[in-house]
Amino acid sequence: MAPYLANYLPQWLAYLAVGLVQCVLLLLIPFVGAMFFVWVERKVSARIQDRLGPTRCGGKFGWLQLLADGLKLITKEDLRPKDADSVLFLLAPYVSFCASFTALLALPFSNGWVAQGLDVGVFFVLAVLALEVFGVILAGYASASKWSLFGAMREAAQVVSYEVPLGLCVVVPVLITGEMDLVKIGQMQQGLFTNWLIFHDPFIFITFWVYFTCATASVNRAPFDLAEAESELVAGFHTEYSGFRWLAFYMAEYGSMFAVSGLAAILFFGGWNGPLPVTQLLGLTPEHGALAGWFGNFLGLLNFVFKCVAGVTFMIWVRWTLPRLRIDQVMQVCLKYCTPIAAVMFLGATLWTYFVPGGLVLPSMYAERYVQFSAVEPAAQASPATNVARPGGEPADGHRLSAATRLDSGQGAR
Amino acid sequence: MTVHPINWHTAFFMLYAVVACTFGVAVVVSSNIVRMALYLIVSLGATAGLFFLAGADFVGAMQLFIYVGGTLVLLIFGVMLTAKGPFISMRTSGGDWIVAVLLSGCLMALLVPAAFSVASWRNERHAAVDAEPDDSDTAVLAAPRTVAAAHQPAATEEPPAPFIDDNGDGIPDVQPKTATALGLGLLGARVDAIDAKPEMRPGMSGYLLPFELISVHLLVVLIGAAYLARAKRRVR
Amino acid sequence: MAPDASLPLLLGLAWLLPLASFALIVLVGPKMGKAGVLAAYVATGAILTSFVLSVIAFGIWHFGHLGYDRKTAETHVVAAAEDAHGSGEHAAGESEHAGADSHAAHGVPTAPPRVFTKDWYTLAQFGALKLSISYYIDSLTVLMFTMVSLIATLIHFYSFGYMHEELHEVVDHEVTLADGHHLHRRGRFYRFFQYLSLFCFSMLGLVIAGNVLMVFVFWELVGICSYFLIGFYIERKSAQNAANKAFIVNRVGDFGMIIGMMALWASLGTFAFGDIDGQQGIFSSVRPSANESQVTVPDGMVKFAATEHVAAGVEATPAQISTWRSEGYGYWLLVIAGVGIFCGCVGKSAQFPLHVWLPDAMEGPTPVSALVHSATMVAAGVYLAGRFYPVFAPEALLVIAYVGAITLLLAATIAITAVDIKRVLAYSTVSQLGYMMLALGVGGWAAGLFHLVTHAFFKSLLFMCSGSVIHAVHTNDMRRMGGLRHKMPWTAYTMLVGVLAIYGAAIPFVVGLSGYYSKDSIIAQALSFWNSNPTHGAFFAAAAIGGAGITAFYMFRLWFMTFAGEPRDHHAYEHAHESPKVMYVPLVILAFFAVTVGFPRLPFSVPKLLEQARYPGEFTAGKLLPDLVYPEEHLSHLPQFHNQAEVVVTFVALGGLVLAIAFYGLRILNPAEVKSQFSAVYRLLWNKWYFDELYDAIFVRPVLLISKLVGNFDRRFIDGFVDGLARWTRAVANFDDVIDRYLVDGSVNVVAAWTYSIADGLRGLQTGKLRQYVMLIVIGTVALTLLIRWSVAAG
Amino acid sequence: MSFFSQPVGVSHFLVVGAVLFVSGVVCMAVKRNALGVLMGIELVLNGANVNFVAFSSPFLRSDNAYALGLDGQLISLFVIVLAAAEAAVALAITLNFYNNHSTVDVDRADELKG
Repeated sequence: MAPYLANYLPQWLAYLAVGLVQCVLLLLIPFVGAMFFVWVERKVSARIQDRLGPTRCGGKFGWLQLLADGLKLITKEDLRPKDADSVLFLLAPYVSFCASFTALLALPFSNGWVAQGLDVGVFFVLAVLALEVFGVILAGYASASKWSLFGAMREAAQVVSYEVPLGLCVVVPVLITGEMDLVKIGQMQQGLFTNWLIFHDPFIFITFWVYFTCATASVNRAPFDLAEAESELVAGFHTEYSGFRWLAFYMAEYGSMFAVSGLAAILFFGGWNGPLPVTQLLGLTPEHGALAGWFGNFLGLLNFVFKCVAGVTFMIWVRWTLPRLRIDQVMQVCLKYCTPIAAVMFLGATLWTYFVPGGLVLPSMYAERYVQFSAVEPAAQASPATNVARPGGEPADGHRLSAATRLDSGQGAR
Repeated sequence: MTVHPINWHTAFFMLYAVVACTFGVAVVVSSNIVRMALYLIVSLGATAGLFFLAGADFVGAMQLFIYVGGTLVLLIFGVMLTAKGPFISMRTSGGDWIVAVLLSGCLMALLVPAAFSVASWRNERHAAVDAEPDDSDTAVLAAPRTVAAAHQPAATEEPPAPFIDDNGDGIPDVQPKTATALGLGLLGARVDAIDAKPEMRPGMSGYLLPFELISVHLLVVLIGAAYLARAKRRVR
Repeated sequence: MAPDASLPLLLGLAWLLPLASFALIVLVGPKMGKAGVLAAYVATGAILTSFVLSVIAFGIWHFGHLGYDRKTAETHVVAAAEDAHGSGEHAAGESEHAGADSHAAHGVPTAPPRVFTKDWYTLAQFGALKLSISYYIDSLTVLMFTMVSLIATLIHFYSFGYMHEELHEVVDHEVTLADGHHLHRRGRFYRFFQYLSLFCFSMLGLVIAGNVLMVFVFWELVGICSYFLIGFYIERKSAQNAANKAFIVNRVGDFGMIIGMMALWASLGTFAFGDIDGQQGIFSSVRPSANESQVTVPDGMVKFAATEHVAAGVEATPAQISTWRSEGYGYWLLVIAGVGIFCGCVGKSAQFPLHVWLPDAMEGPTPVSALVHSATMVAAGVYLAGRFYPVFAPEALLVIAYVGAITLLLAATIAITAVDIKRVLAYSTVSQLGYMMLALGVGGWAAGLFHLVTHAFFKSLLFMCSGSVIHAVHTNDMRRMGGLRHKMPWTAYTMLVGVLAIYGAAIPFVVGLSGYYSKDSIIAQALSFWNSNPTHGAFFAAAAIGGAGITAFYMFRLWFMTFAGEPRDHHAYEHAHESPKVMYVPLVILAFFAVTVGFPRLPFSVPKLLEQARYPGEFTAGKLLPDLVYPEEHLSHLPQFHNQAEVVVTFVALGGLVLAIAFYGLRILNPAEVKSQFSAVYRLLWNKWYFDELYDAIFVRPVLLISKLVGNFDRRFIDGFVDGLARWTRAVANFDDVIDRYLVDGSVNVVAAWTYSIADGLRGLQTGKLRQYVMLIVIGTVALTLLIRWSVAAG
Repeated sequence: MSFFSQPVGVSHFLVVGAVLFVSGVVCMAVKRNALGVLMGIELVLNGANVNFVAFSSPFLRSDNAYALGLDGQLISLFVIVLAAAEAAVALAITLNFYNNHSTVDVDRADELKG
């Protein structure tokens, strides 16, 4: 998009504009998403508890409640404890928010609709999501309150521990597809829903459930919400927070819930691909024109968002169904159950792909494939990482191909 | 003197470099251990950005994931466990500071000139670009060669073309992706050098053994750390 | 299960059970009940089980060979009945004969095998040398197993009663300590049974062994058991001496045995008796079936002897070998091998000239004497000679015969004058062993082994009776006994049965006790031998017949002195009492066997069994003594020898009996008068032909003298030299000491002081401050970099 | 402006690496808090990593034929992993030290002084 715009605008402005648009679009997710999910949570919890939930505010289903909540929070007084470490106290919510927001950067919402496509997308999302815990820890420390400190410490222990099985689970789809690029992983699951990775083999099916458990724990949701256990720790790490800062934490939480659900959707449930290849059948692909491609992608976006929302709703459902675990039980679930199961699933998936036809590729074969791949499809190697910084227009296709071929020979000469 | 368009690569490098260095120094200057940790995170994160810029996207992500994510969470963990009033800041005497800064100044004075001592490290292609603004990639290599030239193979009939740079900004148009190559390198197959030399064939120059060694080392270290840090039961 | 699988299993188990018992008692013996009383139950249980297993094996063997054997036997019995001399005696003799024939007919495919032999376990194989645990089971093995385990079981029971003193604190009245008191020690009840178990294991192992090496190992094991048991009362000087004597004298014999083994192995390359897994054993090498199982010098021995005729690296051709064989090469080696093996038998079976240890071995407890020194271990020598029979060349057999005959007479004469009841029996044992050797030596293989079996029963009976007597009167001296039959009738009359058995009591040609049959067949064989070898035969026949008479005399002398007449020592007589049931019941059982074991008409009589084990083939004339011709053993059943033997032996024995009655029963003749009249002879006999003195003079004293001389030399010259050397060394060392202390130590100390002071100075650098170390590293880095840059620039 | 228009080279990265390295060294030298020392170590390792990545990069030098290539990145990966391991052990040691001495002052850890 940016190179296209650069034909009409100064290059830097083009990039800036595109970047801004993308950021704004993504920001919708934590902002609007948080409000929407708060409302969903209230309604769902109410239904689960045989109540009605918010009904007064705004006509049907009390949908204006979320705006009212937001308004209330923004207008609240911004309190700060006297003994707090002021800089860190102020900084902490934004650290969390940034982390959860940055994770969305690498998440493809539809085929190619990704703010920043990354070669190592899966890895990046996991890495950035893990940074969210910094905000929590800083908040807990800076609040100068023992409840906050306890909550932060619990959170730190929990998140760090759960990153191990989470990483192991994520590796399984990566192992099967041989890709870390989320876009490519999504593309590979095109077609009937049987192409979805979760139906690839029994091991990955189990892996998904482990992944979801760990993801729930790593985004600090019930039944693993020890960091904000109201019954013991007042409100945990955000005891001392109010107003917009508190809202930032909240948005970070729902943002990361969305992110892990999105990751689950891409890694296990076909990403933006529906259960039936409707877009392909209808010819809504870029080959049939830009508009058709755009429309197909939009359908994909809806698909993807639906899957994410379903995931988040599932988490909400779990929260209002299961009681909270004790901290030792939390650690036990992670270290004694999730990690071994994930490890076994990893092994099992490895063996499955190795022994079932069309399975894992040996390193040497992989190497050959790599060379062929780089010779035939050089364009696919163009890392979008440099798009931002690249001035000038997009070169002609032929030129690019030849250049890429030469790149290959140049590497060979080295 | 013509006004050159901003080289965005350089600009982002400057941004990341300044952030990394500033916060690196801030780690030294700060006396609050938690702040230090925060600064360190920022510094390391900026370094990860530098890695992305240098084309090492996998290493960058790794830096974020393990270094920033893992190492520093552990660090903060430690901070929390020992964060009691008197230990948060421990002043060092002024003399120590002076000696340390003097000596490290010496070290710096050694390292910085050394960094610029090799001409080919400076990537000064823009000189050529200046001379011939509409240059193509063949002229890029007219840059002066110093030490490296001596080691160049005698028959230099075909100068190596490291990457394609059509607009002469020092940024390649096509970047090879590194994750697969790195992964294969760890498995013992060096695809980046697959047809360069016979001895670089898979299994000859890969990093499988170091990879396994590191894995075992990591396991041992984790067990050892768990043992060291375990809660000791008091013997009654 | 087929006999070839079941027999090794049963007998192997029977063999190993005592070992298990031994191991158990060794480990937990003292803790087994009060004073280890349970050890007796363990040991007895083990040997009883062995006996049961042996009996089962016996049954399997017997029924396995039954149809075959009985059929041929019956035809012969019928033939014998039609014979003019068709009496029962003859039928018995003919059945022996039939057994021999049946063996000749062994080529019949339905015939059960004569022998089972195989490796149980190969311990090691060094080239051709294979060390293995193997078994060699034929009817002799089965018979010996049954006999040994039966007697051992009875003696175990007997020992319950006999050794009960050892259950508590023992006061040994024969040992006086320096302070004048008698020795007090703890009871060693369990240890006695521990030794008995080990002995049973060793003896059974010796019997079942399938190769010479294994025989040798168990040979030594029974030797060491004998040593332990003789020295059971180790605190007694006499017991120590006797144990040492037995062991050392046996060593002499074993030396010969090792020579024999080496001769066999070096030339044949194998230790195994039979053919195992296609590898030719010793027997089939010496008595190849190709040569109608006659004694043949094996190829190996011929080659061994004719080494100088063979060029290096060239194999001798079969033609060459047969030429050399006909020239007599290797025959000497065969004789030496046989005589060497027999040397071991001489030692173990107390044959002249190594007979001196057995009477002294009576220092052990009486059950030991009964089991070890009459029935089993000493019989092992005869057993081995019988087992090795196929290997003996005629010349070697002649040596055996001479040794046996001399021993027989020598021991019998000494027994006449002995007054210690156990020593009389010991000399009697030596004499009877001589009988057996004589029988083997004159070609009576079955006769010798037959006597071995019968003798085992009646001699163990006699010994146990004597033990019962000793138990009652607490003395061995027959001069202090007399009239005991009133006090202990069970003992007296069972002993009388034993005496009659050894005497060979019988109604000639009708029926007799076991000793009668066996002695009879020996004398018949001696007569047969005399017939074919007039040169040597006369002496052997005379020895055999004379020995029978002397035996009768001294055995009845013993019985009369002990049980008949008036009590000579009233104190001992008053104290005497019948032994407990556990002691005299075994006596009764043994007495039963002493009477019946020799009956030849039983379907599984000992002679028939022995005939099943006989190695096929016939004797040839000696090569070195060409006129030495051995008669076939079944020829001794010819009436001309057999009837003669029966008559002669009956009368000679009767003469001995009459003489004994005259001297000791009716007291018509006074022994004291005879003693003074033949005082020279009496002294000679009383002093056991001066053998101990002879050996003392020939061996012991010279050895002591030489050792004293050597000791003096050692003390004077060698010690002096060494002392001088030591003094000189000390002087040098003193000098060295000075140098060491001032020069070496001084320099070292100076270096150490330097090091210390430098280290002391450098210690300040080790502040333990981490941050300083970091700074030092930085300084080092900067300095090093500058140095390199500077030197590069300079260079 | 010309400064921003020039492409960066290995040297620039090396300077950043040097700054981080020297910061780390100073940090190790002046911090009395054991955790501070640890952070210094992290900085030092990170500085070294910057150098490795810079040398491995194919874009940063004119004589690209002599770039380290992937080896540099692989080594920096190993450095990262080892740094994590080292941090784990160092933290464990620090905790132990704290348990025994109730402080994390490295100046108090001088029991082995000469």
